Amino acid sequence: MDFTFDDEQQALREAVRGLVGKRYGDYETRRRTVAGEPGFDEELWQRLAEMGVLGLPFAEEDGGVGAGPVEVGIVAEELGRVLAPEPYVAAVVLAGGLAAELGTPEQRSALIGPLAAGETLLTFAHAEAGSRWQPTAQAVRAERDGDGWRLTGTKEPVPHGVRADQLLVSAALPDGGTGLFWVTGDAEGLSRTTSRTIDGGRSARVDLERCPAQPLGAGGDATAAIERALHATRVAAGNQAVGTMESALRITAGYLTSRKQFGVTLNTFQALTFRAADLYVALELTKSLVGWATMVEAEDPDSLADAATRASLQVCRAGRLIGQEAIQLHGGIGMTAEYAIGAHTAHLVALEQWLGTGSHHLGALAVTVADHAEVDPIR
Amino acid sequence: MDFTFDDEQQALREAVRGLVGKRYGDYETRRRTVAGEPGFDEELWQRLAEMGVLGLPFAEEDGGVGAGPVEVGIVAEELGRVLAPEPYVAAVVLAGGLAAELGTPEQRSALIGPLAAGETLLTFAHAEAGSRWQPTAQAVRAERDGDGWRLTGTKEPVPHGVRADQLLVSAALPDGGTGLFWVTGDAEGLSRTTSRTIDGGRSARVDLERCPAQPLGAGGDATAAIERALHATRVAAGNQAVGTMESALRITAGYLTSRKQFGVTLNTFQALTFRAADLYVALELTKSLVGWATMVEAEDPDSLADAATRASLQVCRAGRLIGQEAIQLHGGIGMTAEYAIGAHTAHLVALEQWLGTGSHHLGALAVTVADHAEVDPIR
Amino acid sequence: MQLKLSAEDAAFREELRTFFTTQVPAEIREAVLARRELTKDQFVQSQRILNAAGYAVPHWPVEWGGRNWTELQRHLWHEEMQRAGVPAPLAFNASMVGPVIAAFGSQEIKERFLPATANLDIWWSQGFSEPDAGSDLASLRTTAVRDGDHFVVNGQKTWTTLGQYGDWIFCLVRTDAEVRKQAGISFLLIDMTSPGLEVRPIELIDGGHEVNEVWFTDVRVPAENLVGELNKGWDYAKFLLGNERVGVAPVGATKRVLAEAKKWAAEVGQLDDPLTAARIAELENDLLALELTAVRVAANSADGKPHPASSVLKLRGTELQQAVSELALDLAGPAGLSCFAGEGALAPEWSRRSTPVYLNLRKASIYGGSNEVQRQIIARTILGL
Amino acid sequence: MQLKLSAEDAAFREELRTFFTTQVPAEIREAVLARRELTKDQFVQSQRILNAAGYAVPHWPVEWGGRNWTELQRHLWHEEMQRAGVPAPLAFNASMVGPVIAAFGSQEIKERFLPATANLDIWWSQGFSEPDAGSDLASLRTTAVRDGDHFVVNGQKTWTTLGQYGDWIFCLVRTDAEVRKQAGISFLLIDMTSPGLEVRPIELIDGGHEVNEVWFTDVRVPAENLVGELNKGWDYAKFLLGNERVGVAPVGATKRVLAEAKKWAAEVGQLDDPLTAARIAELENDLLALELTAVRVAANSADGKPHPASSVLKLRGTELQQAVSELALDLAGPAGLSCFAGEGALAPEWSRRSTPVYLNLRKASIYGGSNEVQRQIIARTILGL
Repeated sequence: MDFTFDDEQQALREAVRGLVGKRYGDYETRRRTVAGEPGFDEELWQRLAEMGVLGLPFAEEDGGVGAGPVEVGIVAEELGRVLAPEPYVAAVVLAGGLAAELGTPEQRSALIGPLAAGETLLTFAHAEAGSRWQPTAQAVRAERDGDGWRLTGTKEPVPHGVRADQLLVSAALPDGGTGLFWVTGDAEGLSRTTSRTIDGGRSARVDLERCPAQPLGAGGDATAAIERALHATRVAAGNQAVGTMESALRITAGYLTSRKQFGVTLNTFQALTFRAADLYVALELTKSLVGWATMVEAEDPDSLADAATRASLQVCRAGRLIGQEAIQLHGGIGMTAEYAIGAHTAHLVALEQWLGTGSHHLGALAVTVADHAEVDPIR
Repeated sequence: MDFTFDDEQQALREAVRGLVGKRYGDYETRRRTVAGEPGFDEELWQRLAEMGVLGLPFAEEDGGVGAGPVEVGIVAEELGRVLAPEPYVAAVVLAGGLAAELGTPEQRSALIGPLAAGETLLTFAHAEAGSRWQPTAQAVRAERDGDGWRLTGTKEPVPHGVRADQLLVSAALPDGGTGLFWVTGDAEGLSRTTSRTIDGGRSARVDLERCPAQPLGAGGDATAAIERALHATRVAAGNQAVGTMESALRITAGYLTSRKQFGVTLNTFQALTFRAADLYVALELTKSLVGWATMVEAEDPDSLADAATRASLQVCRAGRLIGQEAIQLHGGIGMTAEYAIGAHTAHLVALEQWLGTGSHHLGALAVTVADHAEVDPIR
Repeated sequence: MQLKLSAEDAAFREELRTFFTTQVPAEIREAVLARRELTKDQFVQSQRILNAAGYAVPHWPVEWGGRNWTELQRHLWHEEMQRAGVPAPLAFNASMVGPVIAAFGSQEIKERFLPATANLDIWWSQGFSEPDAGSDLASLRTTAVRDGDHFVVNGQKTWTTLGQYGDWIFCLVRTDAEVRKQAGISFLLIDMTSPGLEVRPIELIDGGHEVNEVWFTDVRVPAENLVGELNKGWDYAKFLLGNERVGVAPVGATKRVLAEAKKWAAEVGQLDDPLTAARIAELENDLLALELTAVRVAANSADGKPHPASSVLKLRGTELQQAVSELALDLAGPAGLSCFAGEGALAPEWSRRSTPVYLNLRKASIYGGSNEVQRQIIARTILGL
Repeated sequence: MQLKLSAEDAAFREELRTFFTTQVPAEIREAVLARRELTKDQFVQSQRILNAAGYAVPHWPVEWGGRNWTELQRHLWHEEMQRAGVPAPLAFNASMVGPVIAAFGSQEIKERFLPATANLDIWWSQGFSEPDAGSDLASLRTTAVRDGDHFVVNGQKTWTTLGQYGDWIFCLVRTDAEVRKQAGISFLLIDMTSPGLEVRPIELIDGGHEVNEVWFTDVRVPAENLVGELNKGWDYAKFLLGNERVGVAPVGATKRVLAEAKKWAAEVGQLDDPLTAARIAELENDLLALELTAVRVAANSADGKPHPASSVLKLRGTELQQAVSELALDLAGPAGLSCFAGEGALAPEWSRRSTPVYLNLRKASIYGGSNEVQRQIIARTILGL
């Protein structure tokens, strides 16, 4: 087992860090960007496409680069570090991953090439009222209409659901199971309303009223593929969260050494520095587990569900701790939108809301606890 | 609602504190006492009897004083404060309480008067291999033998089960239910082995082989009475634990202000004093909940089970926190048997083992959480 | 030791419960229960109803509207109010500047301000914290220089909660820069419509506008607006902050949210999840212990000075307030992403509110004496460390 | 980034697993798994088996028995050993005095001591802490005064773990009282049979005898027993303590106890209790994160110096070790009261051991650099605070 990155991976990290750091290194720019629509920087998105980053996980024949989860994780971590609001994980990893896995060659070439080129923004409309991260759909139903299909019902929340040019939509099939469909942004019967998430992201309510849709690939039950894609997304989002947490800790440590109270800098107060030390511990543990899950996804895909759940639990635990303590250690300034730290906390919350809280992941692990004698990470 | 003690209660506290403080104020005396048999000071036990303390909860016609849970709580807290090893709660509150509730007038006069006078030590033999604080018996079985009864099976652990002169023993009845029987210390078929508990107390394995026994009172299923008695015992033990925790915090704070490291006393280190502050918070919360449960037992006995469970959960949570942190804040010296602090931690552990851990009490509360809109302590 | 309320206190409690749930408009109480932000009018309307019935400032001196209640009665009043979703009388008025004026102000200042303060005819803002004076409040730098029969005030205050509604602001200002920092501070009342006074909003991380900066540029304040003696302001501030801590443990409100959270848990099918049930049970027990401690501490502070254990209430009260908001966040799950979607979203209001409320309540352990300050007080004052 | 072990490392791991589970007597490994205290003979027997196979001191220089393994291989060795219940080579020998002698000792001292140290022919004790020098080790007061070709040692050491078995003790002694406290310390090897040296047991709160006081009264120590240079002992101690921390995170042993605890939970009918299952699942995940961090850190410390993150391993490792012991305590329930009842009790051995082990492991966060010291190192060295 080896946690070190090779030179090419290192170069990728530096290229991405350079690009997004230049754009969002000044937090005020990030704040301005998320205040306007579509909530991210279209130009930066193009630059990421040019850099090949949007095509990383896809096969070359589909218009991608043929890299893997480790490279995706590097990109996600660097985006997380500066709270870049670009929908990389949602569009490329989740929606793109589903298109790549299930799509016919024609669908793949229609969706993935343009996605990788930054021409088409893709999203996966899946969550529904009352759903809690399960891989199935109930509220949106698919019905046959001649040779084609129509979807009816409401999806909410859908990441960047209004800006998206193309949507993949999960829907309950007439004979049971959950199918996956491609709905174009201009389809009849499709209406969409956007709103801000707590971290400045975008989420939509998507209403479908007998909306024409094309099954992805051969059609049929896609539950297992959806579940796999959600787990791969958790791994990528875990990398993104690591970047955010590392940044939060760096900012907090910097604040402790510069802010004065009672005539001395805050790092004079041992009760505060010890808590910062505990944050570092949490961060290191999270890096290890997320790194491992990323390698599991790359080399031992059968264990992806277990590894992604384990990494997510740790990410959620550390995210709460670091998110809460980073604000507390700042004091009042940590509560203000002008200052960067609170947005880190908010972003960690939004990631959990999207992909599952610690309680959710722990519940999943608890039911399997009697199935194994011990957890052995070494393969 | 009023948490203040009246003058008489205050006087009782001072009298008990004076007596046990004189005896165990020097920790070395306590250590010597628990090293020898029977593990407590028989002379002090007599002095407690003379003071009327052993008869506190019993009716005057049974040879008691006719006081209530508040007075019992005061005594228990003062015993806990100096880690007095005398089996007050086990003999007087638990075993005595059962005899008083279920016994016939003859049984009460045979058991309670001598118990209150310090002539007879009574214990309740109830726990069995594999039992986890439930009010029923399974391993020890009662069978009819002519007009009488015989008991067979093993009880373990039994508090002060070897020193006890008389035993109350729970046993599975032939027709179902759990009966409560009186077994004399010299009964045939009774054999007992003693051992030390972690806090210097005494616990026994009690084997019964067709051991003659007399039903307490009218006989029949005593499960409800046993459950009530266990809850009343939890309230008294909660008071005892409060005394122990208060003492642990006092000792720890004293150590922090006197022990020097790096040329300064330990209370110079904010990380340590803040943790001590958290212990104080836990202690104050526990005092409130235990005091309330004591009043509930006195004035609203129908709510005893709920109040005792709630108080126990808080006692266990605070006991773990204070017990662990008190040692940690001491450092190495806290690990030694010569120094008092570790014995406080050990005593808090032993109380949980006897009457239920936090996990146990939380489990009981969790199943009732949907039964009420809120918890309103004000009657 | 006495569990049961006296007949008198039981009747008192019942009377309050009836009043709060019938006399304060349901619309206001529902907004509180839904954890919405209240409008200024709702605050004012509610407080005037309370004041008319003698329920706005019961802890003030009797001649200014106080009721001479026992500490237990004050506790019952506070709890029943929160339980019913009645907004507490504005703390800046009822718990802060009012008691200071009543205790230290001249008869003239009392007559001028106390009735209007009790009735929320004047909305007070608090001008204590400054950018470089947070937990270390005494290092404040806003100055007030005597010029004839006025003070001329210059400087900046921050974290002024609801300052956008303020009519007047009570400020700590430096009136003597030559002495040790606590000794040169005075307590001054300033009309917020004065020329040179500017209120600027601060956006918080939950997207709300709840606090402000207040800038003073050569603001002229009549000298008679000084409360008490010149350079004694630090004593008055300590008196005030002591009061603040007692009121700050939001036991009843947190209990109410937890009771709501059980309904939410049932709604999303989580109430029979054993982990969720255990978490709720533990929170209920923690809140019970806190509530009982509040009663116990109230009873021990009859001389009007805060019991040192009131730091326990602030510290633990905010911890539990935050823990319950975290429970709500977890129950809301993915629906929390729709936090700013408004009524157009399918997600119910409670789940949309869960995200901003969770973030907003991070402030609870920072404002009004941070939890670090409370630990310091406990360690020093109570444990002698 | 590479998940899978290389074929070579996989074979290496398999070889170790086979060796440990077949060559070390089952009786010893069972005692470890049952969390019993081992006898001196069991320690010695096990270490000699390891040493004969080259598995006792693989991290030493090759000429003294080292194996030049990669850090990952060392990690696998350590984990497999703990997993099989093989007692780790005595830390005082293998991780403490051995590496110090190998790095700083003269050739003569190396030849004299290293082979016997590796083979546990000499049982070493550690003489660092003193009653007034705990976390503040440098303020130690035991003196060594030169007298001809001897040092004369006076003073007292404490917390000497297993000192009752010790043949020799390596000590930090003050050889120059005139300089700054870190500068006047030397590293001295002392034969424990020397006249004037006395070992007195300290009873611990779990009732066990694991640590000792060691008293020195005019103990004469040949000058050639000095390791390295006079007054450089503090440097050697820092070198040693750095090594100590790396070995101290007991990942494999804690995993093994947790795996046992699942069996115990099933035995007492608690494994299907959802709260217990969740608690175990969370501990498994915490341990997984720790184990992976150990691998990650091992790989980053190839220059032989401890990675600063090794403080993370010590801190978190002891927290989890204690948390698992607390789980066992809770699973044992009332049976834990029979802790000293021996085999005559009905309660199974694991439940009887649970109480003293829980109390005993309170030491884990105190000894070997307390968790407060580790937090200090992290805050200062890594975070720059």
